[in-house]
Amino acid sequence: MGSAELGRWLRTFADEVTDHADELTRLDSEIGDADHGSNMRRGMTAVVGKLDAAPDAAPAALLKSAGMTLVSTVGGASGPLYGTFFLRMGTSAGDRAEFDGAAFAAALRAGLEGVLTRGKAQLGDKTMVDALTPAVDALDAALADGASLKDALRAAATAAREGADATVPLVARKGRASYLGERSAGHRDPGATSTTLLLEAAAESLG
Amino acid sequence: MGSAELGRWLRTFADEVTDHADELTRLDSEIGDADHGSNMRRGMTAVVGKLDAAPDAAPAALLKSAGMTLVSTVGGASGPLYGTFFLRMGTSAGDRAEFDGAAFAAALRAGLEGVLTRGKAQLGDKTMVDALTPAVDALDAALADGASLKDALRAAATAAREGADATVPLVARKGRASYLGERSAGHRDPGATSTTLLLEAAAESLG
Amino acid sequence: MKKLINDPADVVSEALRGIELAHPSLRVDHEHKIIYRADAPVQGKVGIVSGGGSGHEPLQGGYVGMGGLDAACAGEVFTSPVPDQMQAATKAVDSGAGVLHFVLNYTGDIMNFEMAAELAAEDGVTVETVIMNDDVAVEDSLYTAGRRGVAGGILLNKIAGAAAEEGRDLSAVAEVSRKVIGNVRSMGMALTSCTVPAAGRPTFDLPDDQMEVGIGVHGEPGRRRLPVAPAKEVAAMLVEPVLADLDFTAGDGVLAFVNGLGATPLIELYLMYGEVAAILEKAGVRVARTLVGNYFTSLDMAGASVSLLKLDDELLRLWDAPINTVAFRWGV
Amino acid sequence: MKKLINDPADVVSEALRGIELAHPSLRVDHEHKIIYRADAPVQGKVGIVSGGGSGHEPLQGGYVGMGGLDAACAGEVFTSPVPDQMQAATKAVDSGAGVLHFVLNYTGDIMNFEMAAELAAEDGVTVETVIMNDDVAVEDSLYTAGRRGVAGGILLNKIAGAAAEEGRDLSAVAEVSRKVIGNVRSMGMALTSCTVPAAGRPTFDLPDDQMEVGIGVHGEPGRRRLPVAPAKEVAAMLVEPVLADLDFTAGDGVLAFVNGLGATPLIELYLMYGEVAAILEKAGVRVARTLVGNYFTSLDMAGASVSLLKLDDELLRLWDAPINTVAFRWGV
Ligand SMILES: Nc1ncnc2c1ncn2[C@@H]1O[C@H](COP(=O)(O)OP(=O)(O)O)[C@@H](O)[C@H]1O
Ligand SMILES: Nc1ncnc2c1ncn2[C@@H]1O[C@H](COP(=O)(O)OP(=O)(O)O)[C@@H](O)[C@H]1O
Ligand SMILES: [Mg+2]
Ligand SMILES: [Mg+2]
Ligand SMILES: [Mg+2]
Ligand SMILES: [Mg+2]
Repeated sequence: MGSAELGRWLRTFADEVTDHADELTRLDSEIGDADHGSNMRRGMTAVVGKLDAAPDAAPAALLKSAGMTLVSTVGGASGPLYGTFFLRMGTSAGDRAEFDGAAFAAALRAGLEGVLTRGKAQLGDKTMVDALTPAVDALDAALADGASLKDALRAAATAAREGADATVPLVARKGRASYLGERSAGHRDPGATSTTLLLEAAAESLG
Repeated sequence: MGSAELGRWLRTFADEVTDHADELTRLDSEIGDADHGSNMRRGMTAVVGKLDAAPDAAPAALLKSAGMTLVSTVGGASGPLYGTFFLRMGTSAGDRAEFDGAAFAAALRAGLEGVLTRGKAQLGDKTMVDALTPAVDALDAALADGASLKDALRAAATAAREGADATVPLVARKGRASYLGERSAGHRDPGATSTTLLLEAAAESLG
Repeated sequence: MKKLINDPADVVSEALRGIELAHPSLRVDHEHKIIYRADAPVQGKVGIVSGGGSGHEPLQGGYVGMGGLDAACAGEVFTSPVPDQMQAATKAVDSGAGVLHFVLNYTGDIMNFEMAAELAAEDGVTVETVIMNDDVAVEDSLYTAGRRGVAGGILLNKIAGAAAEEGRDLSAVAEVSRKVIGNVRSMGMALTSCTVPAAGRPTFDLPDDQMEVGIGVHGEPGRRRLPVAPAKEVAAMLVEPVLADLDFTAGDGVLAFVNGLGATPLIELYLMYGEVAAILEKAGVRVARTLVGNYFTSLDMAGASVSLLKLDDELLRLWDAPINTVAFRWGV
Repeated sequence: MKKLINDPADVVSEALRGIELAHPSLRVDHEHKIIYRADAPVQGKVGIVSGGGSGHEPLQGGYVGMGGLDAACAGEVFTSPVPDQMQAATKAVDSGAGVLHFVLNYTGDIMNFEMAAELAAEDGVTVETVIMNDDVAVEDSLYTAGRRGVAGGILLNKIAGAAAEEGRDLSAVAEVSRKVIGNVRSMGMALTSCTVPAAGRPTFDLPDDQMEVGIGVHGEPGRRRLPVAPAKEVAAMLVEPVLADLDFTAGDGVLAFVNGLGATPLIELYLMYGEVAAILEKAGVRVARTLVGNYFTSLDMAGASVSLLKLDDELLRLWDAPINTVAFRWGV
């Protein structure tokens, strides 16, 4: 895959975020401050604007510009986190014009590492990490089993959704939800939910 | 009648005002500022306290102290108006220890005059004057027809209630309700309603 | 009703206790519910006494102090104070130069201050009374109670307070006060009702898609009930009747005052001011001074009012003069 | 949702327009949503940059000016500003003496300021960062995001601003800032939720007989939901955990701060202060300074918070030093 596919991925993610903005905000109002949906919509709308402006950027440039745009337009916790995620993907893309499955998986893993360094969250803290980590692991495993990129991405999306579902019973230890202590249990984490949309968008538009 | 009966009248009025405080406040919330009930209750409770303190004051002293107490504890429009009403009644009582019907009617009329001078309202302005004026007129008329004081006071109370009822369609020209302009029509005037209680208390406890 | 109170009957007296504890520069007479500047009476200075129902934050007491009022009489919530209070305050702040009474034009306030002035006269104090009636929502007429006094009263406190501080005599302070009253106009609207503690429930019910325009400051319903509109349109509904009532283009510009009614966040008031400023610019009205905030509220009502004060050199200088009160403080 | 706004997406930028028009002493960078004191950068003075989500009135901008902040970055409502904003502000207020970043302890604010500091370093500006975390409602722990920064940040603005105005160097201003952070504790409660304009409905539903105790300032639900109680009891619920967390009896007394969350009338805040003062007196805590009002709100939330700052000679002197901002003004 190349810039065209990556662009399609980001556009699909932007559509998904817009369609689910109210749901994401509602989830955030239960254990946060009711803005995750509007934050992500604002950011991804800006990303799409950048894509339109520079249609034939190379993969690295495209991903970095998406990351910078999210950092510059979202704010909150999700801005730096999603921003760092795409910035690190861009760095890992190097100067290649085309990705094979392994390269794409490596880029996703680099993004995950970025999120972990920036946010210092661990698996089980009830954050987007709980969706992203199993997704990246599932992608690697499926590819290792020789699955097609399409199937591997489907597996990753499923793992992300399962990871997001698994945040419901958790007590948050990072982010705004952590202030609720025990009261944060019983609610789905908004960021893990938007991360699921990201992986589903990948499964839909890549490979 | 003497101080004992006048005291009974004021105590009955105090009870009536307390029982109807919420209704008076509700009426005032429709075309005023939602305090007529609490204003009158506060004032009449203080008046009863004064009665307990000075049980055997002469009629003039008793009425004047009621007036002063209302002036000093009620505030708003109703404080000076009801206060002036009783102050003037006291003045008209002079040094008599006993009232006959005519003397009581004269005192009520003096009170009405006081309200008119203080408030400068005219009949039909949608104020307590619309209940007090017909009541005093009815009392005079009934006594002139040779009715007993009891019956005459009943006639006055009926006239007061009819006068208060008649305020419903009126557009207020005085008091807070006047700010509503046309919107003040269709609501019963709170002060006219409390004045009806005053006259009903008289019919119940005097003569 | 949800409020941070104890017994609704004690709201005013308990708030006065807090004010006294919070502000050493103020003295409180709890028996009469009067807030004094600690150094009253100020020798040779005309005393200024205001008063009104409580529930209008920052309470009358917010304008008591150097360059402001000498005393503020606090009535029950939304109920004018009683004559005894104004009589006591008048006597206490009189240094011999006489006392000016500031009254907002409501029947109750007028009558209670009237009786107080009669009593003060018996005490041998010279009293002059000025009546604020700046609310253009109410049609004026000989046969009605006339226009209400609303947020314009705040501007009067500041400007007349400065004039008194300058050492002007009673009639001179009364004169500049009347100039302010002649030059100020206001109009307000509400998105929600307020809830009087003693009443326990909202004074009026307002559907989620409706607002009251031409509102009073005591939860009296407004002149008209209209569908909720964007701030841009609401600003026009408030500014246009004000501009229609007095020519503000002449003179040395205006003081533009966007006042919050209590529950409306400052972020909305500043947004409203942006709209108001745009309308004034179009209308050729020059803004020389601005005031934005909750300076004359109606308990927990959501909404705003706009006041314009036509300025001249004298009013501008008196507005800028030092003041040291809870609500206004500058130059010291 | 009933608000005096136009398009919910424009609330912050339109409010900034109103602020700029209303306050000539402030300069607004609309592209970056930054409020500057007009004379920034002040030669030789350490620059102070704060920032946070909007919706906390009097907005960050209320504390910008002489003796306060040099710049405030306004994020979207309840969303921390982005690094570009802090980078631009940091560059603009640096006169060579370096810049101090004030951050409230929220994951988003921390990460965005962190990135901004990285960018500022590349611009060659020396940046120090201090993090306010005064909310005792949140248990602190290595494994969590730690305590929230709430109303204590207002006291930090004032005191560190005075220290910078005195000409102290970056590390000295950072040091006194850390002293303030070490000496201040806060606790809040809410009677109602707030409504984020972009969300359009209350962040949480709270029955008429319930309140949230240990509330955040962004409409995050509190630690516990309890039946509504009289002010006397509510005051105890807020003051006791604060007193339990730090010894306030020692030292030169405290600054007692009763803060309103937006929709609670001042009359209730003063009533609350009366209750707070009574509890402190019983606890043997001497109140040296008092602050009562809406100084760090959560949009239209009804409720209050109590903050105590332990004072010493230095903090007392810096608190009393002149300041000229929209929210605080004295000595000038
Ligand atoms: N330290 C962290 N590490 C990883 N993800 C985090 C962290 N803190 C918060 N998040 C994610 O960010 C989401 C909230 O994003 P958002 O609501 O946009 O920001 P904010 O909490 O500042 O309002 C949470 O649902 C969580 O998934
Ligand atoms: N000028 C007036 N003359 C006679 N009665 C008046 C006048 N103004 C108001 N009232 C009476 O006072 C009543 C309102 O009393 P109240 O609510 O206690 O005072 P306020 O209006 O100051 O809150 C009105 O219902 C009306 O009957
Ligand atoms: Mg959020
Ligand atoms: Mg009334
Ligand atoms: Mg009243
Ligand atoms: Mg947020």
